[in-house]
Amino acid sequence: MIEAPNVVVLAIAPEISLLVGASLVLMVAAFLRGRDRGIGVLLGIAAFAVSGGFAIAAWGDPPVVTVAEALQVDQLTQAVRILVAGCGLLTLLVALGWPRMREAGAEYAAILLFAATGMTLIAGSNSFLTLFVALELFSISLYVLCAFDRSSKASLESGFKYLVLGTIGSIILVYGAAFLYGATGSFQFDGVAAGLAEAEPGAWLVALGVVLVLAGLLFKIGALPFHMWVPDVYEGAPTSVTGFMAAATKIAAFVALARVLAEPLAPVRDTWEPVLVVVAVATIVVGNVAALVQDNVKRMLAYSSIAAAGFGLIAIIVGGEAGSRALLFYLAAYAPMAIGAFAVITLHERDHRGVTTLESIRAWGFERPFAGLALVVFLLGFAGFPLTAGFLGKFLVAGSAVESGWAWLAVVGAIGSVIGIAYYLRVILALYDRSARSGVHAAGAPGLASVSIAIALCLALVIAGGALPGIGIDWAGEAARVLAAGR
Amino acid sequence: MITATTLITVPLIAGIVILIVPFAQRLAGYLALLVALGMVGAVAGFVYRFEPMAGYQFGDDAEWIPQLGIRWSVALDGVGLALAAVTALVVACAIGYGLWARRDRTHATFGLLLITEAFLFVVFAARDLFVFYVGFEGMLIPLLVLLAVWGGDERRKATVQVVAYTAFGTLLMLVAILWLGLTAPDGPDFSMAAAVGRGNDLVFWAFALAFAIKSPLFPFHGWVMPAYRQSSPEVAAVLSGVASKAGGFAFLAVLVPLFPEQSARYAWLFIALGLIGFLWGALLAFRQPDGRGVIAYSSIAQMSFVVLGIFLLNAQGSTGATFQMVNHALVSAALFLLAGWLESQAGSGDFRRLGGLARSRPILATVALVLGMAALAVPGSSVFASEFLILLAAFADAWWLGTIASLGIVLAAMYMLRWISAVLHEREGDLVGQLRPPDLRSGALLAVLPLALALIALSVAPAQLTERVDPSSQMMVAGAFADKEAR
Amino acid sequence: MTGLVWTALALPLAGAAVLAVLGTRLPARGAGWLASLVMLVAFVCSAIATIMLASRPHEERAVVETAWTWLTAGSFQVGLELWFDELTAVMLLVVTGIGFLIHVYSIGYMRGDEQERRFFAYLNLFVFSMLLLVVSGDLVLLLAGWGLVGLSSYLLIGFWHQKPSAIKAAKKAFVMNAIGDVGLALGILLLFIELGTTAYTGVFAGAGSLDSWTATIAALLLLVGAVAKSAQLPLHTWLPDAMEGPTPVSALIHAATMVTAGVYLIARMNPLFHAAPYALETIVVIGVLGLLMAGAIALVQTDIKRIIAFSTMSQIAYMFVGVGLGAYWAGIFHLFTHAFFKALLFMGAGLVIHALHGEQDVRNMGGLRSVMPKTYFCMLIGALALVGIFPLSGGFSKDAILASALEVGTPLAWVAYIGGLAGALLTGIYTFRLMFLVFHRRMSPYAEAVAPTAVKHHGEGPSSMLWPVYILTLGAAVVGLLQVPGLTHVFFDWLEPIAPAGMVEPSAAQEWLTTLVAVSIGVAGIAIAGHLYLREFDATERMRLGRGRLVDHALEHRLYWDDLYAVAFERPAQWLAAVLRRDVDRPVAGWLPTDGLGTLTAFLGRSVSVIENGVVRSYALVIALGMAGLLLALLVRAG
Amino acid sequence: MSVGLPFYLSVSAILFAIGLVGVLLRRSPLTTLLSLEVMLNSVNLTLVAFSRQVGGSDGQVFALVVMGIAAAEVVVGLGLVVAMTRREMVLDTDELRSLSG
Repeated sequence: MIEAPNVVVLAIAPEISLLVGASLVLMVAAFLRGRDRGIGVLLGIAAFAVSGGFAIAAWGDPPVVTVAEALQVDQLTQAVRILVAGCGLLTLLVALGWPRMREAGAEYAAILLFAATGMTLIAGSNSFLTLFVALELFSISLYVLCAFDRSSKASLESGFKYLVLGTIGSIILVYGAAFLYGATGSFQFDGVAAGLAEAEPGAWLVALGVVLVLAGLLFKIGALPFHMWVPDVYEGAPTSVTGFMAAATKIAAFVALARVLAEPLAPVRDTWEPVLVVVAVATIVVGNVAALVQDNVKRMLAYSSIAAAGFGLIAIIVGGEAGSRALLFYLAAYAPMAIGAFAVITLHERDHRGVTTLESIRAWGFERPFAGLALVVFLLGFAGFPLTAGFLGKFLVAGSAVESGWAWLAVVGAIGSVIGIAYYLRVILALYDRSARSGVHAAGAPGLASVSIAIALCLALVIAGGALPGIGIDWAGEAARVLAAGR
Repeated sequence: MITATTLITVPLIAGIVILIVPFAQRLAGYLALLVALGMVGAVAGFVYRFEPMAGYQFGDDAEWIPQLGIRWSVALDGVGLALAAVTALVVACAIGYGLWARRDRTHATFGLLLITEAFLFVVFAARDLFVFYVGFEGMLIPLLVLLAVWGGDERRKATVQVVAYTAFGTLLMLVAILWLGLTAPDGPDFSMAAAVGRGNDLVFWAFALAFAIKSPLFPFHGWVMPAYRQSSPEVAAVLSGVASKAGGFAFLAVLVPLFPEQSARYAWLFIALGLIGFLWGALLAFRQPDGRGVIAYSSIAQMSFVVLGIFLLNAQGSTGATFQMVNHALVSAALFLLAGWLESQAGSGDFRRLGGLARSRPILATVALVLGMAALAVPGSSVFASEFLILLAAFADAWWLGTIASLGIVLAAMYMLRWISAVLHEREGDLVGQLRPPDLRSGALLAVLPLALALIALSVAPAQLTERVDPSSQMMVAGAFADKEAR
Repeated sequence: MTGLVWTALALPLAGAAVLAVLGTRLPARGAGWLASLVMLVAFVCSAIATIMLASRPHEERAVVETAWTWLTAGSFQVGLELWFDELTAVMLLVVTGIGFLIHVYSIGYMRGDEQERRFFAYLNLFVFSMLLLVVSGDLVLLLAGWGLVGLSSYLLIGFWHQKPSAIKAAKKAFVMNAIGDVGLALGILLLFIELGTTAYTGVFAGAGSLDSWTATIAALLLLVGAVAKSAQLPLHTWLPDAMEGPTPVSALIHAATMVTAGVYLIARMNPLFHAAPYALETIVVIGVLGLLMAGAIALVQTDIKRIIAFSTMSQIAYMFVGVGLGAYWAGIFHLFTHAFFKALLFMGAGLVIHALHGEQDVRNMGGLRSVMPKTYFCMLIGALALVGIFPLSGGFSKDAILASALEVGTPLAWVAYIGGLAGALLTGIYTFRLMFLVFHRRMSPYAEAVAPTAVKHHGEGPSSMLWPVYILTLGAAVVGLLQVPGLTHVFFDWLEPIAPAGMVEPSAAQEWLTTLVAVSIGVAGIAIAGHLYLREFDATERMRLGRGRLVDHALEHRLYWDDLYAVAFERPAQWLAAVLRRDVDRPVAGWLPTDGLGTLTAFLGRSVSVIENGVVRSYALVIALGMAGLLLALLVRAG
Repeated sequence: MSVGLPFYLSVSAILFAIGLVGVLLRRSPLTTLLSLEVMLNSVNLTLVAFSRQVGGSDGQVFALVVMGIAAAEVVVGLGLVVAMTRREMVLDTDELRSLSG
């Protein structure tokens, strides 16, 4: 007699809506074949909205472990669901401004929905199996999305590179999971934790497993020394996808890392903590320093996102309630800034019909005051400038570090931010370079309204997160309690 | 009811609106001027309603980020009000000058100036460390953009220097603020009141460094020359006139009250630096080749003198320092506007190419003389009154201190006389002969005149200011003074 | 009564403001008349106020009134305080009275100058500053007036600002006075710290309670201010250069009023100086040295105004001796008479310069007696008064000072007495050297070419210039009669209350004796001058005093004070500033090597991104190496 | 001779190394994909070996899942290679360097 796995359907309603949405989009695309006129994308937006709606409605519900104990649906999962749905929604709005969406919008939307499903699942995974499957779900979707612009060699190149390197990352992760399985006899997080608690310290299987799992996850968040793919992929991928990766992938991967460290790997903190400290410092330094010399704005933002990952790692190291809350807020704050910044770059690419570099962006801020100002706000947010969500994020992270005796890490982060100000300023200065003439102005291209809406939404979120962050901090705090309790 | 919050929000919102909404260029300028004048009116109302003995007034205190113990806590005492008042005046004059000079991209210039004003008000009114940081850091970016976009030929380098010095200082201060706020005994509390006396030496130095750079105090003045020389006149006026006062104000209103023990212990160091800077700046001003150089180094000298006055930790020192800041704000703002006017009309600020401008330009001669005489603290002027107070405080502290400091006053006479005669007197410079600059009239005159008139008014009855400031400034140094006495 | 004084104080300020604001909208001629009218009203106010003061009983003659609080901080408080007593009244009358005459004189003197309005604005501003100085009842306020007279002096010396020499002189005067201001300020600070107040009432009351060291230091610091303002040793070098200003300015500021402020200060602060005997002795020493030195230098000067300037310095040194000996009344009396005859001499010199189209070198004059008889007569009266010939004013006052030295009788007083008499000899020589060179002997070619035609066309000067000279001539002749030894006591009686500790008063016999000796010496001096300079000689010839080249050289170079200051202060300061600017400031302030840091971070950034070579295989290698590194690190830790 | 866990693990490690070296050395995209498959299979071997050691079927299930995912990955990878060929890009991973720095 086979026992049917226990599935609480309502608890996984957000994922179901994403998947149903994806299927619907694909069907519509199949039936309407070329006459889709954005219906697919609109459906995708609706799917994200419904998914996010379910998650919001379920906010505060007691945690559930479901789908044969593969998933934990708790506040943390809900938070990621909401965030990812928001990111997806905004990304689709931005993507509408991309000419290629007229022919392939439905496919784009469907793959994006799949990727988002993977991201929400990874946040709720309760075993390494789920973790791996979810990771691959969104990774493979992203490989496709990166290469989505088949007309662009850069896009194809970035997709291929991401595929090769990402697969190596996944293999490392799963290899590590295998070793942990060997050491503890379980893939379930609680089982691993129990096994590790009993394992003799310094056992090589454990060490191997921990390092490999860590490496696999660090790869996804783009931390040193596994960051190599980030600049190339961010640069080559279609800009809306880059924004989505910078925002949503980071959220999913960081939450997965945090959960893995807080639940299965909590007993071996001594093993991974020094590793993470070194990685965090190196990531902050290298990310910031390398960003300083970039002329391609997307590439510069890629390096800056590496640096941001390093900053997030500080919060991971600090851990506990304060650290986790800071991490979640930081990620949530980062998302609208990243999507918004890349949305502005989408606009500029259209205006300029080419790559966004410090050269091509000259004086563009005067042509498009709103977009220019929005970019300035997003960049200031990245830099951690007061009254932006990014500042509060950094404030919370540094605060948690200072509070729990990691003040020197906060100082490292602060120094990194000084360098950060320098390269963000380079962009701002180019944007408002009076000595240059922008000259390019492609007014009124279709789909731009949706981009502007997306930018406005991001702007509102960034400012609200900086000026009135109370609700956000509360939410982050509630979600973070899951991680803090995992100890 | 007009409160400190109104004072902050009105220019902030107005600045953003002017920045974004595509008004006609002139309209944007006049709107900005109107708002700036409105702020002058509002501050004048405060001055009228101010009760010197009643401590902090016109305040607001509301929950902002309760999770972190951060409150929107703003209020003005005598010291803050004095500086807020002079800020309103200087910004209005700077905008007026910009209007006259027909600065291009009016929206951005004046919008950013108003935003700067708002953040300056935040600094002067903050009763919460977080709020204070927001203002302190917040004013930096608009000023940087103004410098970087509308600056002179070497604006890029100047911007980098300003960023390198100031950003570094403020970010370390942020870490210190975090420490103070998060380690409060009854949960996180960022109010200044809760931070009194809790800081250790490290935190003290982090604050002190940030303020020393901003002031600028010797030897942290490396960024001053490039910034003051490359900025457009109205920005230089705001930068040296009021933005630098944020540093001096912070010494008096934040550092000394919050760290009474350390302030008393290390007062000797600040006194020494102040003294050296006072003489240093004066000596260097004496050899500068152009007007901006003289004003810049005299600013360094004056602000060093202010710091000296503050760290004498007695009533005359602190009141004198506040008064001196007000005076210097008026003087240096007016001188920078005048220097800018000269450069625009005569093509250069180089002393070798100017001269003889007094001839048939009676208004220019009169205004320049009044300002020059105020700057060199001719007895009877308001600058004299404030310097006398600081000198009195220094003399009371140690007779030799007062005696050495008095040397700087003689030097001030020397460099200001050099400036006056190099511009107004002696033989006509070649540029004056070629370009035949007109007399100081209309817009430019209206921009400079209020500052000069304010100086004259303060000379007639300086007690009108000191009576309002004195109780507050005494309160600020009371703790440190007691500590010093006990030592 | 105080209302009148306030009015007298406010009027010149208002006049200056009106002239400054209206500027060129005012007719050029109107400015002078407006300014003069203001001065006349101020004088009338002062005079009435003085009469009202005189009608009061003695003990009610010091009137204090506060208009508003000027400055406060902590326990420190300064009021805009008026102090009106006998001494103030004298100063008020001198400043407004002589000031009025010089204003009128200036109308003629400045005619045709395109910047006439500015001149009168400055002149009125000066009068306001000077009045503020004398009526203030608080040391800080006095310092304000002190500084403002320095400012107006600067403005007026540099009035012809196209002339680099004028601007240089103006700056020099300002800086030297700024040094004095600082000294005065430090003295005031010390007094405040010791006494807790800077108001005269408090200072006078507390001065006696100061210990003698504090009192001496405070008094010496005040003396620094007095010395600088009054162009006494060693801060005197600005005065001769100040002659670059228009002549009325020299008459008003650098003869009659401002330069005597130091004497006023000492007299005013007599309770403090009384508590500081060493300071008083210092004043006497400075005075004696100064009067001899200035007199000697005056012997060889060739610029008519500079001769008078050194004479001024010398006469003020007499006043210093007077106040230093405790004969405050005598010092002020000499101040009073000096104001008349020195202003007269300057104005006469102004007439001469006017007639010679701006020529100031006495070698280019000569024989003007016949061309300008009125001027000659007036200046002769002035010169005789200066030398102290009985019964002209200067004699009474100077002899009062010297007689006081007799009365005091200490060794220092004897030195002062003898020095003063020697000074009288010098005074006789240089004064009449001036008179003889300018008015007697044969006309120089230049004078011959210019003067007769000029006078023929314009007369000796417009009546606005001549009438003030006549009035001053009258004054210089008669004001000494206020205090004739044994006969009239007006001045002494009037001023007696200002010194609570009493003043030195010589007996009539001492005075008459001194007068006898001094007049003889003065006449001897005139005779020597006549012997030396009445004979004809070539104008290009160097005007030697004696045979010693060294002495000549030294005197012509004013005993090298300027060179000393240049070597000791000016050049080192310039050098220091230059070195700081060129070599030191950058390394000190640029401790944050932004360029270097920028290059460094850029270099690091490039090196870091070098491994981002785009080749997937190398990326994989880095990942593999990174993993291996992590494993190795763990193994090392574990092992 | 009994073949124990260490043997399986060693073989799997060798396989992993072979795959890695393949990725590091070969420049053909197809071979790179192939090498990745080898690495994945080394992981599978480890999983199965541990599964036997630990008991239960979790590890074997995981291995099956890995195979499925590997298949998906290869599909995407090959699709990319086809697309690149269509764009007439040189099929040499070292030539994919337009994105660098």
